Amino acid sequence: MPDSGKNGRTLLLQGNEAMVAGALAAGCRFFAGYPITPATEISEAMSYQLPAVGGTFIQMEDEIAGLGAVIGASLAGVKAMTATSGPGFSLMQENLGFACVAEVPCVIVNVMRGGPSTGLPTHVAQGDVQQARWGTHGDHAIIVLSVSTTRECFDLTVKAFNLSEKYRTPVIILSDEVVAHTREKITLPPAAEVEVVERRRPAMPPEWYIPYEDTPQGVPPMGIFGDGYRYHVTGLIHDVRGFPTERPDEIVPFLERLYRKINQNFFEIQMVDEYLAEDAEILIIAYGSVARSAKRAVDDARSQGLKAGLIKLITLWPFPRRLLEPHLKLVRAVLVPELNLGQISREVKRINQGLTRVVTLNRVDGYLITPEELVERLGKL
Amino acid sequence: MPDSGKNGRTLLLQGNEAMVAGALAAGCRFFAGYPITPATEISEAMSYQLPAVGGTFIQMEDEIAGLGAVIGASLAGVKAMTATSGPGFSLMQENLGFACVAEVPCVIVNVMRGGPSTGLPTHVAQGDVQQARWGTHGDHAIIVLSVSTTRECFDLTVKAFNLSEKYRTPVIILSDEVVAHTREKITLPPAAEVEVVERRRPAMPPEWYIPYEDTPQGVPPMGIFGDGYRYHVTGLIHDVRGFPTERPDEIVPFLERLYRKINQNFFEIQMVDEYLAEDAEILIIAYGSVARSAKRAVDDARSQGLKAGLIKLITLWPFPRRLLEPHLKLVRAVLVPELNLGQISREVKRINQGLTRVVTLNRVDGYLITPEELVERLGKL
Amino acid sequence: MAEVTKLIHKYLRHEKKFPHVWCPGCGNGIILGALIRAIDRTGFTKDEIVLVSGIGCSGRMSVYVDFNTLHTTHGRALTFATGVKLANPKLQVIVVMGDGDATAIGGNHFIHAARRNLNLTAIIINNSTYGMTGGQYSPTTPYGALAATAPYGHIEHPFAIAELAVTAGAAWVGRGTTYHANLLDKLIEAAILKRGFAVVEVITHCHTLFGRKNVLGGPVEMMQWQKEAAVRLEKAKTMTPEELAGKFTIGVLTDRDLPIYTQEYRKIREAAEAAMIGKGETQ
Amino acid sequence: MAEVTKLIHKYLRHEKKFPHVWCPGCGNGIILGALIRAIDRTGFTKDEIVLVSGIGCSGRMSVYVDFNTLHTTHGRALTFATGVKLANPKLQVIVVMGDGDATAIGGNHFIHAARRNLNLTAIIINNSTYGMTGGQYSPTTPYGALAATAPYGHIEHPFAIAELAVTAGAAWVGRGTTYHANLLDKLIEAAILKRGFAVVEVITHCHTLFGRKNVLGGPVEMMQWQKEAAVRLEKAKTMTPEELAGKFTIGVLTDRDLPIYTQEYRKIREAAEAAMIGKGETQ
Amino acid sequence: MTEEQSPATETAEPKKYDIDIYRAWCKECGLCAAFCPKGCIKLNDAGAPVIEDSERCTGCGWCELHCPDFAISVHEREKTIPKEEAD
Amino acid sequence: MTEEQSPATETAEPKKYDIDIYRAWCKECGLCAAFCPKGCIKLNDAGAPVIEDSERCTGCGWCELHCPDFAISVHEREKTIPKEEAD
Amino acid sequence: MPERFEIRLSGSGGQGLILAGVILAEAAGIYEGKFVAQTQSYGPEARGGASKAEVVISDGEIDYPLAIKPDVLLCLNQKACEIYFQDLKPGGTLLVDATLVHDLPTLEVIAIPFTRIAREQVGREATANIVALAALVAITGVVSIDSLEKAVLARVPQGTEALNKKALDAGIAAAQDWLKEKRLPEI
Amino acid sequence: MPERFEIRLSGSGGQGLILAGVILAEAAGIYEGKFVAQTQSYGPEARGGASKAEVVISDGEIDYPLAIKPDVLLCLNQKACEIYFQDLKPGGTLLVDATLVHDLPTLEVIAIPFTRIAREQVGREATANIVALAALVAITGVVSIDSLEKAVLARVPQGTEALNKKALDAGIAAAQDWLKEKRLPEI
Ligand SMILES: Cc1ncc(C[n+]2csc(CCOP(=O)(O)OP(=O)(O)O)c2C)c(N)n1
Ligand SMILES: Cc1ncc(C[n+]2csc(CCOP(=O)(O)OP(=O)(O)O)c2C)c(N)n1
Ligand code: SF4
Ligand code: SF4
Ligand code: SF4
Ligand code: SF4
Ligand code: SF4
Ligand code: SF4
Ligand SMILES: [Mg+2]
Ligand SMILES: [Mg+2]
Repeated sequence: MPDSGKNGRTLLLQGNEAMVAGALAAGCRFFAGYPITPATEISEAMSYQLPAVGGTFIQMEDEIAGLGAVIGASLAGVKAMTATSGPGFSLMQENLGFACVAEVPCVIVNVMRGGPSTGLPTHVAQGDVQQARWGTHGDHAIIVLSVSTTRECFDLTVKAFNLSEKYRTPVIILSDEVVAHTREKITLPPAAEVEVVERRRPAMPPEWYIPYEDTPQGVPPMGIFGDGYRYHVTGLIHDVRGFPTERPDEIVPFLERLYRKINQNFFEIQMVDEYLAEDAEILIIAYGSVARSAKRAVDDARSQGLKAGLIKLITLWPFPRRLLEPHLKLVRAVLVPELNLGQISREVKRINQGLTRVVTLNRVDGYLITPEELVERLGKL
Repeated sequence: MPDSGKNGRTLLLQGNEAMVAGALAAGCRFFAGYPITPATEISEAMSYQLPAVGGTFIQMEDEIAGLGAVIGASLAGVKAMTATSGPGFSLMQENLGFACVAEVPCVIVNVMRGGPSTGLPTHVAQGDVQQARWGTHGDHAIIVLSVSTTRECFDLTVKAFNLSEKYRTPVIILSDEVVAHTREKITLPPAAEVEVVERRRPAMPPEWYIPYEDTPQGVPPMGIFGDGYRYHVTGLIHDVRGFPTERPDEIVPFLERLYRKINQNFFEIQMVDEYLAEDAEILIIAYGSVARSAKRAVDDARSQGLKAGLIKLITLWPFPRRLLEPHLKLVRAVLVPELNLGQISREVKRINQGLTRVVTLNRVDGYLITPEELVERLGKL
Repeated sequence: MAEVTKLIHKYLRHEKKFPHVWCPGCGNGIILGALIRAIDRTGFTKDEIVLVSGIGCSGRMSVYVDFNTLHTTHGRALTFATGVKLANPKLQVIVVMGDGDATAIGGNHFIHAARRNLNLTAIIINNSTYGMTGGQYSPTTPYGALAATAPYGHIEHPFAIAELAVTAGAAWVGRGTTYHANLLDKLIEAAILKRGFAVVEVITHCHTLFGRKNVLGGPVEMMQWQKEAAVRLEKAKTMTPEELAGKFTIGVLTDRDLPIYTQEYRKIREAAEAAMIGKGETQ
Repeated sequence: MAEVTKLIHKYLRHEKKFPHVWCPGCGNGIILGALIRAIDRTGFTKDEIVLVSGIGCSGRMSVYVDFNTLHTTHGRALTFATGVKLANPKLQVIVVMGDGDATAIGGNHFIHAARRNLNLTAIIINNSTYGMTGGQYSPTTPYGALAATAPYGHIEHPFAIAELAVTAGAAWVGRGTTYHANLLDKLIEAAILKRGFAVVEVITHCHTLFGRKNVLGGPVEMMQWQKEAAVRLEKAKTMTPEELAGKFTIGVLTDRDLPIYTQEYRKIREAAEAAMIGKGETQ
Repeated sequence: MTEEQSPATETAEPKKYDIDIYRAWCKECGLCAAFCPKGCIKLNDAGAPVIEDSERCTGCGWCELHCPDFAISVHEREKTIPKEEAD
Repeated sequence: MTEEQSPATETAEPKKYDIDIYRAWCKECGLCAAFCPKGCIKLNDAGAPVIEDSERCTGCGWCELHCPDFAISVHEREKTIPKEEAD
Repeated sequence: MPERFEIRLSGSGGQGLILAGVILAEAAGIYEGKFVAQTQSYGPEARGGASKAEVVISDGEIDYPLAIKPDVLLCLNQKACEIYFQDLKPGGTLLVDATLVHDLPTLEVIAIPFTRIAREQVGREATANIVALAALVAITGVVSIDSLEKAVLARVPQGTEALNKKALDAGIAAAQDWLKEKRLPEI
Repeated sequence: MPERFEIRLSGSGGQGLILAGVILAEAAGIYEGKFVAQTQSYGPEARGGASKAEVVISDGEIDYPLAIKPDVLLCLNQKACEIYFQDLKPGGTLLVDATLVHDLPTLEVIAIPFTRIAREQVGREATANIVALAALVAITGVVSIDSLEKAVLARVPQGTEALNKKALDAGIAAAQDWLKEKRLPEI
C-alpha cells in the first residue's frame, strides 16, 4: 500500500486512496464507517493512516452509526468523514438530514455501484445522483460534488471539507466504481500548498453567543463542545438559540437561511470544467467516470470534423444552472450520457425550457459508456 | 374508537383511520411498523382491528424492521402495509429498493410532517415528495399516490393495494398531518362493492415457472412461499430465474422491464382530479391538504370573476405529464402551491418547456396554506 | 436542603421556559434532578460535560441543562456520543435515552457501545412505554400489559436492560428507581466516575400513558409500587425465587475493570506512527 | 455413505452453476451440507422450508438450494423472516446469517427476534470477519487479531454470540463448528424442530482473509484448531478456568419452553373477535 | 431511604425547617404531599400542595429530592442571627 | 467424532468402500486428504486429491461430510450381485 | 359554494375538547346527515396552555377543513380566550366558562360557569366539556338536542351514560337560564 | 490527443495479475514519468475464471481509463485467452503462458511457459506473474528493464527481493530466447 499520507510525493493511487490523502491534507482526523464494496479501500486506508497522524478510525456497527459518530466528532471540533456505497447511503439518509438541520460540517463519500438494492455490487453506476439531492425527508439544500480522476479525488475531497467547514453543512462526494478503483499517478502537494478552510468559531464572550444567529453569509460561527460556548444542538426546528420552536416567525427564517446559505453562494460552490465548449455546436454534459469517456469522444469527434465540446460537472448540486444556461442557448444539441436512466439529463431538461435539443445516452449494465458509443451518438445528432 | 372494520356504515373517521379501513377492505392482513407522529393512529387502529379479521399486527424494533417484515409477509402471500413519517421513511429507503427490485407488492404510507430531520413533528408539511421518488439508491420506478380527504384515504388505500398487486411493486401513499388527523364523515362501501385486485399467480406446472420472465404487461406472475413454486428472491440484479447475474444481456432487460411495467401503464396509474379546469385561464396544480384550500380558492376566485381552475394530483409519481401538458398549453399561468420549497413545481417546470408561466407559493412554517393566501396570489397573476 | 434546589438552579438553562414540558409528576424531572446532583458531586465543570439525548419525552432533558447538549435522532444517541468522545476524550459524555430509544430502535448501538467499552455514561429511563408518541408498547413493556398498540394485552416478554448490558460487555451496570432518589444520585455519580462504559437503568413511571392504560394510578401509586417492588441486590441474594416474584433488583450489577477504548486506541496510534517512521526509513 | 451425497443432490439447485462461489475449503460449503442433512432428517418438504439469508459470503447459501429462498438486505434477514413466519406460520423458516450480518448491522434484529420468540431457526456462521468485503473486523474478531481495518491489531472485544442470544431471551441456543460436522447436523436439526426461536452459532474458518492475515494457515490448520479448541459443554463444566483458557464450548447452551409468538397471537385474535362481536351486539 | 443518612440525624438538637413551594413551577402532582414522612404537606381542594405543618418537618429532604419540577425547597429556619455575624 | 457412531462399526465383518471424487466440483482444498483418519486420500503434485488406498477406508464418512464442495463420495463396494436379485 | 358553519372549542389539554369536537361532529355528520370536518391541535401545545378542536359543518362537501372565521368560539380557559378571540367572525358567538375565564375580551359574551356546574350539579368536574357542549348546542341550535344526545351516548365510555345525560341536561338548563336572563334586560 | 499504449494482463484470480498491473503502472508512471491508468476487474469474476488487469500508458493525460483495443494482451490461462483475444488490436502482441494455455487462437502468438519457468527456474510458482511481466517488458519495451526492476523491488514484500529479481531475470531471459528463436525461422 503506498503511503498516501506524505505530501509532496508522486504516487500511483486509486481514486479511493487519493480521497484519503485529500481528506488528511484537508485536516480530516476522524473517520467512522462500515465496509462496503466499492468504498472499502477508503476505510482500510483510513484505518492505516489516520492513527499515524493522531486521528481516529472506527468501524461502527452499521452506516447509521458511522454517520452518527461522524456528526458527534465534528461537533467536538474534529473534521470528520465517512464513506459508503448505495445501500449504506440509503441508510444514512436520516442522519444526513440531522447534519443539515444542525449545520454540522462533515463529508460523506458515496462510491456508486449498480443499484437499486444490492444491485451489482462490483460494477460501476451513477444511479444515486437524485438520491444525493433528495434522499432525506424534508426540504433541505445540499452540496454534492462529483469526481472523475484520481487527481480530483484528492483535490475535491479537500474542497469538500473546505465547503463543509465554510458553510457548516454536510458535503457529499459522489464517486463511482471506475474512478474509485482506477490507479493513476498523482503528485501530492506539500501541505503548505493545500488551501485548508476552518469553520468560523465564535469570538464573542460565551454569554453573547447566539449559536444560530443569521449572518450576511447565512452561516453562524460554530462553537465546539468543550470550548466554553455551551449550546444546544437538535434535529428539531429551532430558534436562534438552538431551542425547539413552533413559532412560524422563527421557523421560516431558519429554514430559509439553511436554503439561502447554500444557494446564495452558488458562484463559489458551483463548479464545472469546460473542454472545447466555447465554439462547440454539440455539447456533451457529463460527470464522473463518464466524463472521461466524453473527453475522448470530443477529441475523436473533432478529428472527424464534428465540433463537439464537453462540460464536465464538478458540482452536481446545487445544479449549476447559471453556468450551463448560456451554453444551451448556443449549441445545436446537448448530449447527456449517464450510467443511469437519466438523472442529470432531467435537470438539464428542466433548465432547458426549449433552448436546445437535449438527448440522453443511458447505460445501466454495469459497464462504463465507451468513447466509441458517444462518438456514434454524436454523429447522429 | 369507531369500528372502521365493518363496511356499509357511516362513520366519522380520521384520515389515518380511513386508511386502515381501506387497507382492510383491500385485503390487507398484515401490518408491521414503528410508531411515529403523525402516523401512529394507523398502527394503533391496525393493532385493534387486524387480529379481529384474522390478520396480524406487529410493532417492530424500528422502521427498517417494519418494512422488512412487510416484504416477508407479502412474499408469503399476505397483503401487507406499513406506515410512518419522514424520519422513518428515510430509514426505510434501503428496503424500499429491495421491494422494487424483488418486485414485492406492498403499501407504504408516509404521513408527512415538518422536516428535515426531527423537524416539526406535529405540524403539516409536504416535504417528502421528491424523496418518495428518489429516496432509495439506484434507478427505479415507483408509484406514489397522494390523499387529500378521508374518503380518498379509504379509496386510494384500496387503489394502492390494487396497483401494488397488479404491478408487483411497492406503492407509496403520501398523506400529511392535516389529512391524517381531520375527521370526516365517510360511508364505507359494503365489501362487495370494493374492487379488489389480487396478484397474478403462476398457473403453469412448477417446473415450467420462470419467476421473472417478461410478459406483455411487464409483470411476471408471482409464486408465493409455500405454494409449490419454489424460487429465489434477491436484491441483487438477477436473471429471469431469480439468480444473480452480471451479464449485460440479462441486466438490461431486467432493469428496463422494472421501469417499463410502471411507465408503460401510465394511463391506468396516473390520476388527477379536475375542478373547473376546462375553461380556466389560471390553473392551480395542488395535492394533499393544500388541494382542499385550492378548491375553495378556485370558488372564491371565480366569485370574484377570475377564471381559476384546479387540477388535483392524485398520482404524484410517475408524474402525470400527459394529463397536465394539454392544460399548460391553454392557460395564462399555473400556480403550484405547496407546503415545501417547491418540489412538484419543479416537475411542472420540467414539463412546461416554455408553454406557460409557472408560479409557486411555498409555505414551510408548519401550517396549511389558506384559501385566502391563494386567492390573493391568484389575484396578482 | 435548600442547597439542593440552589444547586439545581446552578445548572438549569434559565433562558428556557420553565416549568418543563413533562406531565405533572413525571419521573423525568426527578431523574434530571438526580443527574444534576451527581454531576455536581463529580466536580466536572459545565464545559466538560456533554449531555447527549435521544428522542422521546426523556430525550427532552438535554434542552434544560446548561452543558454542551446534543439532542440526536431517535435511537442514535450512543453513536453521536461515540464520535464526541473519540474526538475529544477529555469530555465527559453522558447519554440519556428512553427505553424505546435505547433498546428498540437503538438496541444495536447499545450492545455495541457496551462491547466497545468507551468511557461513556448511559442513563436509560425505563418507563415501560413510548411516552412521546402516546403509549405504544416498548421492548420493556411487561407481558400482559395494555398499550396503545396492545389493546388486547401484550404478548412479548421484556428485555432485562441491565442484564443485557452486562452480557454485551459493559464495564459497570447499575439499576435504580425514581423513588430511591438518593441511591440514584449515587449510581449516576459512580457511573460517571467509572472509567469505561457504565449503564444506569432507571425504573420510572409514565402514569399518563402506561399508568392510566393499566389502571396503576398516578405518580404517587406508581412510585409506591417502586418502593415496594424494588429489592437491593445484596438482599435479593438472600431471598428465594418465590419471594422475588414480582420484584426487581436495584443496586450495582457489575463493576469490572476493562481496558477502555481510547486508551487502547493510543496504542494503535503509537504502532501506526512507528510503522510510518519505519517506512520512511526504508524508502 | 454415498447416500449423503445423493441426499445433498436432492436439494441442490441444478440449474445453478456449480461448484459454488466459495473459496476452496471454505466452511460455508460444510455448513450447507449439514443444513441440508438436518432438514432432510426433520422430514419437512422443500415447499415447507423457507431459507432466508443475509448478505455476505454466507448469505450466498440461499441461492444454491431448492427451497423457497430469500436473499435479503444486509443485516435484515430476521426481519424478513419475521414477516414470512407471521404471514404463514406453517412455513419452516430458517435464517442463515454471517457474524457481521447477524451481530454488526443486524444485531438489533437478532436480540429482538430472540426476545419475541417466534418459531424461527437462526444459523449464524461465525468466521470472525467480514468475508464478502475483504476481511475487515467484525463484532466477533478477537482482541489483538489483524484485519483489513485493524492493521495494527484489533482493540475491541468480541461478542459471545450464543451467550447474547441466551440473555436476549432465545428459547434454544447451541454452538458447533465445521469440524464437528455430525454434531452440527444434530444441532441444526434440533434447532429446526424446536418450537421457539432457536440459534445455532457455527464457528468456522475464513482462511482466505482472516486466516491469511493472521497466519493461521489454510482450511486444514484452521479446522485442526477447531478440533483442539472446542470443548463439549458437559466437559467444560468439569474444567478449571485455566484449563478452559483459549478454548470455546460447543453443545446446547439453553433449551427452555417459552410460549411462542404465533401461539400467543392466536389469543389476541380471539380477544379481538370477541371485542368486535361485543361491539356489534351493543351497537 | 432506610440506609441513607438523612441530614436531620446529623445533629442532636432538633432543628426547625421552612418549606417553600414555588407556585409558578409546581404542577400539583402531589408527590410531596403523598410521601412526606411527617405529613407536613397536604393538597388543598384545588389539588395544590399547601404546608400543613412545617413544625413537624425533619428536613429529611424527600420532597425536595423528588419534586419533578424543582418547585419545593426546605431550609433550616434561620435563627435570628445578629447582622454583624451574618456577614 | 469420537462419540458419534460411525457406519463402519455397525457391522462386524469389515466392509470395503469405493471413494469417488467428482473432479468438476472438487476445488482441491485438501481437507479430505488432511483429515482422513486412514490416510486413504493424498494430494498429488498439482494439489489435487487422489485415492492413495481405498482398501484402508472404513467408510467413516469424514471426507464426505466435510467436503465443502460435495465432491467426494464414499460407498460400499458392490458385491457382484446376480442381475435378477438387483431388480 | 355551500355555506359553512364553524365552531372552535378551546381550552387546555385535559379538558376533553377533542371528545367534545368529535361528538359535535358526529351529531351533525352521522345523526343529521351534514358534511363535517373536525380537526384539533396536536403536540406539546395540546398538553397544556391553549389547545383547540374545531368542527366545520356544511350542507355540501367541505374543502378547506379548518375554521376560517369561527361562527362560534367556546373558551374553557383564560389563555384560550385571549389567543383565539381575535379569530371570531364579527357577530359570532363567544361562549366562555365563567368559572375559569374572568377577563372578558368583549361584552358580547355568554359566560356560564360550566366547570362549577359540572362539579356541583353533575357531581364530576370532568363533565364540564359535555355541559359546555350542551349549552353551545342549545344556544346556537347548530344540531338538535336529540342528535347531540345520541352522539354523546354513543361516544362516552360504557357505564357513564347516566352521568353524561345529567351533564347534558345541566348544560341545556344553564343555556336556557342564560337565554332567559339575557333576554330580560334586552326587553 | 496523445498516443495511448494499452496492456491487458489476464488470467485467473490468484495469479497476481493486479500486482503485475500495479508494478507495470508504477514503472511507467513513477519511474519513467509517463501518464498511466491502471484498472482491474473486481468481484466474483476476480476470484476464479477470467479476470484482468489493465494498464494504459501515455505521454499526455489519460481520459478513458480502460483499454479500448489492447496493444498487448497477456493471458495466463486458457479461459482468459478465449474471452479476451478478440479485443486485441490488429497487429497487437499476444503473449501466453504456454504451461497453461494450449489452444492458441492465432499463430501470431508468443507462447512462453511462465508457470513452468517460475516453478523450475525461480523455484516458486507464485512468481509466474513477475516472470511474465518481465518477458512482456523485454519483448514490447513498453518500459525499460531498469524501471521495471525498480518498480518490482519497491512493491514486493520485504525479504522476497532476491526471489523476485530471479523471476525478473528468468522472464527476461525467456523473452530473449524467444526473440532469438522467433527470428530464426523468419530469416
Ligand atoms: C426514526 C424515528 N422513528 C420514530 C420516531 C417517533 N418517536 C419519537 S420518541 C419515540 C419513542 C419514545 O419512547 P422512549 O424512548 O421510551 O422515550 P419516552 O418518551 O418513553 O421517554 C418514537 C417512537 C422518531 N422520532 N424517529
Ligand atoms: C447496508 C450494507 N452495508 C454494507 C454492505 C457490504 N457488505 C456486504 S457483506 C458484508 C459483511 C459480511 O460479513 P458477514 O456477515 O460476517 O458474512 P461473511 O461474508 O463473513 O460470510 C458487508 C459489510 C452491504 N451489502 N449493505
Ligand atoms: S407522557 Fe409519560 S413519560 Fe411523557 S412526560 Fe408524561 S408522564 Fe412523563
Ligand atoms: S472469503 Fe472467506 S468466507 Fe468468503 S468464501 Fe472465501 S473463505 Fe469463505
Ligand atoms: S412534588 Fe413538586 S410539583 Fe409536585 S406537588 Fe409537590 S411541589 Fe408541586
Ligand atoms: S423535608 Fe421531609 S419532612 Fe420536611 S416536608 Fe420535606 S419530606 Fe416532609
Ligand atoms: S474435500 Fe472435497 S473439494 Fe476438498 S480436496 Fe477433497 S474432494 Fe476436493
Ligand atoms: S470415509 Fe473415512 S476412511 Fe474412508 S476415505 Fe473418507 S475419511 Fe477416509
Ligand atoms: Mg419510554
Ligand atoms: Mg463473517
